[in-house]
This record gives sequence, C-alpha cells and structure tokens, in this order.
Amino acid sequence: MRNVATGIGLLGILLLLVGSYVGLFVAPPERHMGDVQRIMYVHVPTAWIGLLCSTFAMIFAVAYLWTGRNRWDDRLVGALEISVILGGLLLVQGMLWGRVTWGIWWTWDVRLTTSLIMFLLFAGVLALRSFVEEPLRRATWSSVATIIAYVDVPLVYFCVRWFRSLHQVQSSPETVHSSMIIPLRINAFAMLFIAIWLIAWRARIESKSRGAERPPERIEIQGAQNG
Amino acid sequence: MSTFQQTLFVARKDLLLGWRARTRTLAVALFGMVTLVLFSFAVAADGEVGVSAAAGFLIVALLLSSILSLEESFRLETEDRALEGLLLLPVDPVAIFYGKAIANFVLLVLLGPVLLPLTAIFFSLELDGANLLGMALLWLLAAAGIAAPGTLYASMTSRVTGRDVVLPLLLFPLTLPILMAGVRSFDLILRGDAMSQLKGWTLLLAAFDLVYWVLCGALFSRTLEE
Amino acid sequence: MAEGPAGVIIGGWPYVITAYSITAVALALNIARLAARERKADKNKESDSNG
Amino acid sequence: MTPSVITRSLGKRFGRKWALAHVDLEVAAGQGLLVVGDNGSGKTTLLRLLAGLLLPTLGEVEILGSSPQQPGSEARSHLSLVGHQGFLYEALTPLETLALWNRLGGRRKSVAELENLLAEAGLAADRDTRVSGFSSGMRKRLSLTRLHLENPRVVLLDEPFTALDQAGREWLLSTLSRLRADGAALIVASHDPQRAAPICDRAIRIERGQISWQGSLGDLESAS
Repeated sequence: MRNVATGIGLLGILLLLVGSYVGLFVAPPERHMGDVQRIMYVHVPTAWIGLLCSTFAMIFAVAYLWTGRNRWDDRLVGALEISVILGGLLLVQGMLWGRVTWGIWWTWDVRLTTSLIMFLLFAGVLALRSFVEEPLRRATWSSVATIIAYVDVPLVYFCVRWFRSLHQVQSSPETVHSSMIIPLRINAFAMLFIAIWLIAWRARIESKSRGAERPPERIEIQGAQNG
Repeated sequence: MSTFQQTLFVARKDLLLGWRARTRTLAVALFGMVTLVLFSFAVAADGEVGVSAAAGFLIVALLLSSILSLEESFRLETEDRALEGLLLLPVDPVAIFYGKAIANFVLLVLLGPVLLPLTAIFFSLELDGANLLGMALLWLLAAAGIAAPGTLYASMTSRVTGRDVVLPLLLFPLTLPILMAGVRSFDLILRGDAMSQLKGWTLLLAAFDLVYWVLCGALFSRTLEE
Repeated sequence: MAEGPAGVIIGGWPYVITAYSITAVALALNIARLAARERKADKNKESDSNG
Repeated sequence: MTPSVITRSLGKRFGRKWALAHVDLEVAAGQGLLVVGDNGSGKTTLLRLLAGLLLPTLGEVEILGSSPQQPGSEARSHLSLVGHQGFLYEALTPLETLALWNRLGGRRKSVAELENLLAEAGLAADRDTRVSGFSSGMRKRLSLTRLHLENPRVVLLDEPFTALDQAGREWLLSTLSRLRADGAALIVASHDPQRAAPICDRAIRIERGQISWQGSLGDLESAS
C-alpha cells in the first residue's frame, strides 16, 4: 500500500516535470497574452485539484461522522492540508498572472474572492484542529467544521458573483487552443497523483502518531474476588 | 417534556441569564456603537459615500459584537460545567442547541434598536416607515444567519484554549454571504431598488439561514462527544 | 507590462518562472515537512513500545 | 438479577495515554462500591464514562440494561453524577437551578417540593440569593440536591465529602443510605475511605488506569 502511494507520487512528480516542460518550452505562446499565459499550465491544474481535494475532505468528514473510524480522520487531515496548500498556491499564481495581464495584483472578482474565502475557511479548520489536543474531539470537530465550510463555498460563490455583478465582469481567459490542452492535462494528472500521494502519506503519519491502539498489559488484580 | 418545550425552556434560561448580566449585554451593544464610530472616522464617510458605506459598517458592527455575545453565552456554560449538568439530564441535545441558538439570535436582534438608529444619525440616512420595516426584516435574517453557526462554533471553541482567536477565525469567513447580502440589500433599501434585486438578496439570506439552522442543529450533538 | 503591435503582451517570463518556482518550492517544503514528521512519529512509536 | 452497573473491559485513551484499561465491574442494586486511587489514577474518568459524558475507546458500559451515551435512554433518566464541578449557573438562584433541572429532566415536582428540598439541604434562607455569592460548601449542597430531585437508581459520586461541614456530611450520608435502601447502586470515588464506609460494601483500588486491588472495605485498611 505504502509503495503504491509512493509510486503514484513519483509518477506525479515526473509528470509535473514533463507537463511543465511542455507548457514552458514546447507549447506556442498564446495570441494575446503571449508567454505569460504559460502560468495557466500550473494554475488551472492547481485550481482543479485543490477543489477536488476539498471535496475529498468533505467526503472523508462525512465518512468519519458516519463510521467513527480513525482512518477517515487520518485522511481528512491529509486532504485538508493539501487543499489549503493548493489554495494558497492558487492565490499566489493568480496574483502573478493578474499583475501581468490586468496590471494589478488583486481584484475582487468572483473566482479570486471565492478562492480566497475557501482558503480562509479551510485554514480555519486546520487552526481549530491545532488548538484541540484530545483526538476524539479533534476528529469530530474538524469533520463538522469541514462539512460546514464546504457547504459555505457555493453560497460564497453566488454571493460574490451577484455582489460584484453591478460593477464589472472580468474577462475570462480565451478558450483554450488544442495544443495547450496537452500540457494542461499532463499537469492536472500530475497534481492529482501528487495530491493522492501526499494525502496517503499524511494519513499514515497521523495514524502513527495516534499512539498505541492496544491498551497496556492487564495487571493482576489483588485481593478477594467478587464477594 | 417534548423536545420543543425543552428548546423553549433552554432559550428562556439563556435569556434570563442574559437579563441577569444585563450590564454585560449592554456593554456588547456599547462595543457595537464604538465600532461604528471607529468606522466613520477610519473611512471619512460623508454625504453620498456615507450612505453607501453605512450598510457595510452596520453589518460589520453586528458581526464583531456577535463574537462577544456568543463567547459570553458559552462562558456561562463552561464556568462550572453547567452544560454538562444539562447533558446528564434526559434532554435531547438538539433542544439544547436550538434553545441556545434562539437565545443568541434574540440577543443579536436586540443590538438592532441600538445600532440602527445610531447608524442613521451618524451617516444621515433617510428612514421612514416602509424602509424601516424592510431593514428590520433583513436584520432578523442576518442575526439568524450568525446565530446558528455562531452557537455551534462557540460551543466548540469555548472548550479549547485560545478560543478568542479561533471563533472569529472560523465564523467570519463563514458569514461572508451574510455580510454581502446584508450590505447589498440595506443599500438597495436606502438608495432605491432600480433593478428590483432586493427580493433575490432577501431570498439568498433566507436560504443561507435555512441551510445553517438545519445543518448546525444536525451536527451539534456530535461535537459534544469526548 | 509592455504590449507588442497586435496587443500581445511581451515578456512576463519572470512572472511565469516565479509562479512555477513557488509551486515547486511549496510542494518540496511540504514533502520535507512530512518526512520530518514521519521520523518524529516513528521515534515516538518506538518509545511507546519500549515503555 | 442483572447488576445495575456493568462494564466490560472498559478502556479510555486520551491522546497517547490510556487513562483507563481493562476495567470489569459489576455493581448490583443496593450495593455500594468505593473507588480509591491516587490523583490521576483514572477515578474521575471512570465516573464520567459511567455517566455517559465520555465515549469509551474500548469495551462497553451498561447501566440498567442500556448505554448511558444514548440521549433519552433509560440509563440517562436514572443516573446522577455529582462531580468536582457543581454544574451551576452563577447568575441563577438555587430555586431557579432546581426548577431548571426539574423541568429539563422531565420531572414534575411542584415549587413547594423544590423549596422543601432546599430546606433539607440547609439552603432555605438563601433560596433567592444568586449562586455566585455562595461558599464552596453551599455550592456543594446545592449540587447534591440533585440526588433528592432525581431519586436515581445509579449514583455516581466524585469526592462527595469535600467542602462539606459535619452537618453536611451527615446529611449526605443519610441521603445515600436512603437511596441505597431503595435499591440504588452507589459508586463513590473518595480519598477518604472512613467517611464513605457506612454506605459501601466493597472497594476497588485503581492504579494508573487499571484495577489493582478489590475486596471488602475491612480488607482495604490492611491492604494499604
């Protein structure tokens, strides 16, 4: 199991290198945005897989509350951490892209704002987790908080879209040309594999640090038996 | 005693406690007022700018005050582990959640009569019967949207060290839809609803409330497990 | 950012490289962090079985 | 007859530490069990598990044939726990506190009956004073009135004699012997075996989360 996960991870890293190489040096520059558009080959997969990981987190949270099995909590931490990391990366990449194409680091457009809120929501769950020592509490609380955060995301999305609709509609990137699809797909799979590997790894660490599954040896009871 | 009666009884208990500690409850309202004053100086909001900023200030003041109010509600429960005492009784935990959420909702609504007129004065809003009614309705919806997740999260954070940081950290991003819907609809009420969007925002707030009152009530009893 | 004749953005390579590097560094740091945590967990586990 | 309280290989882990392990207990109706042990040995954890405030990591608890974790179970409505904390709201008066427990617990005692309970506890004069003004002894008395209110069939007590004066201890002992005579099972964790002696028949000692000794109260003296 462990070797399978590591294998997937190594495959993911390899694919990421290949995909990024193709994206950076092989794919043609885009018509309007030129070379800057190459950020997309890492940006879009980050967004997809980040969203996927938070969906995993939601599923694991429900599974934990349903079954009460620790292994779901282990996976939940993994998924939460990866979705926060990818969420943070998404924001940084997006800001770099925005700086070049729009000339500004930040704009309160729907996707940016929703990504930011999502990042804050899941980072909040991790913060809550870090404050709770007791494992049973920590597991149920982070499951509950994950479910609520996840349910909040579509609401935030609709609100922001509506809220901002009066002001401006940000132009979305041009429809994607077929020669750009290949590096995009490679990197998406790469990110997916890396995410699965990291979730599995983090889950394994969490289950190790949980402590002995079995109680200490039974000691002999002194004195008279039930009288 | 049915779950419904238990709910009302818990809510009554919390409101009684709020009344007994009314100086503290008043202090929360005062805190809300202070934030309003701070905002008006932080953003030099006069005239037309003031009108458009007022709605935002009002909702943010509500959000900031809600943290104090929610923390207090659970400080009373954890001081001598009174909440545990209730859980030992044959009470449905759902009743405890909804009872406390209702009481917190009422306490937040009560901030309205303090903060709303003050905002009107500070930012020279034109209030009349019709738009007051609309604002009152929206205030109820906004307070409800904060009370349900706020009660759930405050019950968790009241039992950890570092609660002062965690509660706003969890609650503020979550209540962003309330902020946006509240701000936009207040603004529409005050400055005219040319494209009749008000109904949409109100429905969105109501949907948010519905989702959170159901979801948080369903999840609350699980957070009590230790 | 400079624009070419047809409105095409010229350059921007530093931004592209930064975006890729930050992604790579973040993933690498996370991998290093997990490795360190695993070592620590293994050590704790040993002390559990000895104690 | 099935015992009122049964635990089967009960274990509870907090973090990396097993606070309790391999606890097999049976306490029959009308029996009193004294639990002794050093601080941190697991006495309070045991009582909280029995009351259903904690979920067992391993094993199970059965109180009057059902699990105390289930809300609304038979176990919940027939057990009382008096712990280190009094479960009191500072801003309520004793009478309001009793009314709250009475109503939420689904019991239908009249106000007059509640006032009687307060008088028995020696709190009649303070019935309208808020709990925040109470001494620790008065708080203890108030939380002990729960036993009268609930007439439990399983009584769990964690250091019940602390903070009480001579009269208070006698009042508590008479309450407990009455409950025991009515068929309640008593489990008392105490550092003070002499004080609990009149209401207990058996004793166990807990060491680092496990039962290390069990026997009669008389033997406890010689064993330690």
